[in-house]
Amino acid sequence: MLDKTGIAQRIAKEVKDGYYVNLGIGIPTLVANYVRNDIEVEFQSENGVLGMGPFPFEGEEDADVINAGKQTITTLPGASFFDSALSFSMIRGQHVDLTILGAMEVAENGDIANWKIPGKMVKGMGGAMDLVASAENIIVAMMHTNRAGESKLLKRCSLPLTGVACVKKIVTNLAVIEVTSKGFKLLERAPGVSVDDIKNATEGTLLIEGDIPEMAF
Amino acid sequence: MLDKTGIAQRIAKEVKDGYYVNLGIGIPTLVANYVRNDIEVEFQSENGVLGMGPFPFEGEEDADVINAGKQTITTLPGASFFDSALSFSMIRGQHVDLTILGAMEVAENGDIANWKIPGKMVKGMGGAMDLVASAENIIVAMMHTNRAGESKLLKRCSLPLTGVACVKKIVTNLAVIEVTSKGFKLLERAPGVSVDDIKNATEGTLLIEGDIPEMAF
Amino acid sequence: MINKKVANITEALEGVSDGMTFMLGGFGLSGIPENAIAELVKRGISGLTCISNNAGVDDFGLGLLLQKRQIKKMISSYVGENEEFERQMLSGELEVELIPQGTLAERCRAAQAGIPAFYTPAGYGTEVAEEKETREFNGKMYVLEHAFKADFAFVKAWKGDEAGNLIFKGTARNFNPVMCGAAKITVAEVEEMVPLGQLDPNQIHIPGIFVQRIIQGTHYEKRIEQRTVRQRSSEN
Amino acid sequence: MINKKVANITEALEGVSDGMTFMLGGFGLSGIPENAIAELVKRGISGLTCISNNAGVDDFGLGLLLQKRQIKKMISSYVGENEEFERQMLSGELEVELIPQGTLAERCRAAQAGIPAFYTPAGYGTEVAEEKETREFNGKMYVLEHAFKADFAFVKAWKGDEAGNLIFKGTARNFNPVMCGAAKITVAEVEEMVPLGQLDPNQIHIPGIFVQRIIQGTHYEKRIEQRTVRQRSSEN
Repeated sequence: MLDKTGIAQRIAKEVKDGYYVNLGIGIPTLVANYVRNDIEVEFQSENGVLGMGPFPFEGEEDADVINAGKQTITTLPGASFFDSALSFSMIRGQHVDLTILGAMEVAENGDIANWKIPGKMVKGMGGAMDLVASAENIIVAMMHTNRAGESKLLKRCSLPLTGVACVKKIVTNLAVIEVTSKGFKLLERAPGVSVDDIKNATEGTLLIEGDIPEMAF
Repeated sequence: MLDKTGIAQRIAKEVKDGYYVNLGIGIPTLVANYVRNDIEVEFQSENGVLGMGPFPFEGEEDADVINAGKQTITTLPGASFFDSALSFSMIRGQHVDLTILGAMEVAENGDIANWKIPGKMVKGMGGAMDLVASAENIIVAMMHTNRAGESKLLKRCSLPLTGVACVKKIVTNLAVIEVTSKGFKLLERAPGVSVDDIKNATEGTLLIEGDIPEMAF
Repeated sequence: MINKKVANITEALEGVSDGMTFMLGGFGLSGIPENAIAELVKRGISGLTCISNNAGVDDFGLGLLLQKRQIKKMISSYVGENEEFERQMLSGELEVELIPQGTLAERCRAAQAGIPAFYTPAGYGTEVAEEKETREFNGKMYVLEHAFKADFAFVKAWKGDEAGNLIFKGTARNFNPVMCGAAKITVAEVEEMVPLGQLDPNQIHIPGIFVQRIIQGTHYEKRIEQRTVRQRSSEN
Repeated sequence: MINKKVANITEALEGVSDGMTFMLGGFGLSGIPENAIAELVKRGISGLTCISNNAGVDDFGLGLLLQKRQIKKMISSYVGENEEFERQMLSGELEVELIPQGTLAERCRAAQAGIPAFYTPAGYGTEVAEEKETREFNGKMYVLEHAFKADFAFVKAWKGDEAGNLIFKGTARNFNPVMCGAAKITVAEVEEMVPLGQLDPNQIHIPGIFVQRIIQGTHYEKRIEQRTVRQRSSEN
């Protein structure tokens, strides 16, 4: 079974040379730490920066240089700042190659819910609705089950949707899953996790074809 | 009777303190020369400059600093350059206070035609359609009649329209005219021009109420 | 040049009153119009509708207006990090309209640009598209969204001049430029007011035509919401 | 950083072919992609649709492509100052779609921004709105306009770096920024290629994400269309 870092590490393998990538808050933010050094990738944050670098050294934080998670950041040579309209031109206009974000629920048709629990929690969708409605390549990073042990990979989402039929791939603590027209297709198992473990933790249709390899890092 | 310079001079009186003004090609461009020195006005050109100054001194022309008439210009302190989308945000968003442009024909309901003579001349509308569809304050600068001596102030335009019911005021070589819901209202006569002269040169409905004063400069 | 400079924040906010709709720049606490918010709190006007990407934190930014119950309705994309906000919203005291962040930006930009409405894919098939017109273009579904209407836009810039020209810094830029000229009156506060002619005309982010009033701001706190650092010993 | 630099104009134009639709920056002869146009003339590809505010003059800019009959259709706002253009248009050899300048800019920007369509007041009640959907918003009539679709955008900037970041100069900016990312492939040519990191991140007009290929341009003529000057003896 993977921890959050492990999920981030596995997703980092999906990041290809020449990609512009938008990372959501939480696990997705960690992905930046594990991208190979020999490829060129630029990270975009929807609050208005392209070419994000690592967190600043202590004492070098700048209140005017943050990411969408409101964390202080740095920029790399070649970076740029821009306004929110141009930022979403990048996103809506499909100039960003890969979007990695968290979710509360994903349905087997690719629907995603991650912004609202009616009557309980309403933080808002931020840029997530724009991202999932626009991106051609969306990977969800999340735990396979919620705190109550219930599956987050469902036949249909029960929570208000963020986007419809948009998720292409899911990486959880248990598995790598591709969203296909027939349901969740199991691609890889996490180390030490059996196909049955994944089956038990998946409410939606799980397609298992042939031997399912263990994730390699 | 006024010459082109005279028309420009008379229109300059319509330019008020604090106005952002867009000047069309031809007579309108001359207006800038006659605006009072004791008021603050900024000239916008739709190709992407606000705060235009006079033409450059010989030898100081810059191919990268022109107006919408493709003339070399200068800028004043406080000027700015911007792209065509933001330029038309200024125009369409009604941030420009006054638009002065030429016309081939104006109708008594405020319709204007100035971009095309079917089968003969098709230079295009440039920014004129955006300007007349957006501006709340449009003054037309033109000769009262065309080269053939025919009136350019008509009941209805015969040429393809640039905009509908948008012209507010017309300054010609003969008169200052306001466009009202009842037709062309004569406000002022050019020096040495009689009301009958104007009547004869106006095809559209001309409203004459009381004594018509001669223009003052 | 047309002079937009006003003497102080009192003059800058002349005309604000109960029940108005305001746009406020900023993302989180970065680039928020601190002086305008402080003055709004001081004046105690209420029943406000605020269009702002976020709602501040409990004791800073728009949180200060929420504490005093001056806000009737928030139009935002993300309102986490604020307990008082969540309490007022869940209890129904505060009306909240949550909309996608890109749609929020584009509805401001549409108001600035004289575009009454546009189509966006964001939110299609979700509750934010309920009761909205949807339409297919090139095989994909889109939602019709309208330009915002607001009485005042309060923005904060890094540098400005008396002509109202503005330059922003880093990610404190965010929604500030797209709100300029998107309301009837735009009030800009700047960290540094520079002499006319000092800003390079090529490098002005927002030309003064979009700004009605500009002031030299004071006492900027520029609070950091999530101070994240790395150790000097670490790689990189 | 993702490196967008290509060695020369031949490489920059790889993939262009007969019958394609191109966007070309520039206003009059200011800010036009001189190197790209020269290469298109050299390659002799034809049947082109060109989206460009103007059509050059007889012997420069897009006029060079017109002379060689490489253009099938022009989409522009203003095409005066070009006799060969007028001749081809009036004789029917050249297809011409004239659209309002602001609409031209916004249709490029819409393509860049993933907005499939928007409403504008420009052209309502005129022949440019014929067969287009019109609609009332707040008592005023608007026309529905769509994002452009193009294969290549050719733009010209002042400075750029290998990440594709661009800075424009003066009114040579015009349509260039709004065409970046508005076509499948955007090719930027720059007067000066600067080392990565030399451009201030605050001052970049177009981030490299909108640009697929960038080259150091050569032999810029930068012709002036209307050289207007004042006498040193005059007032002012």
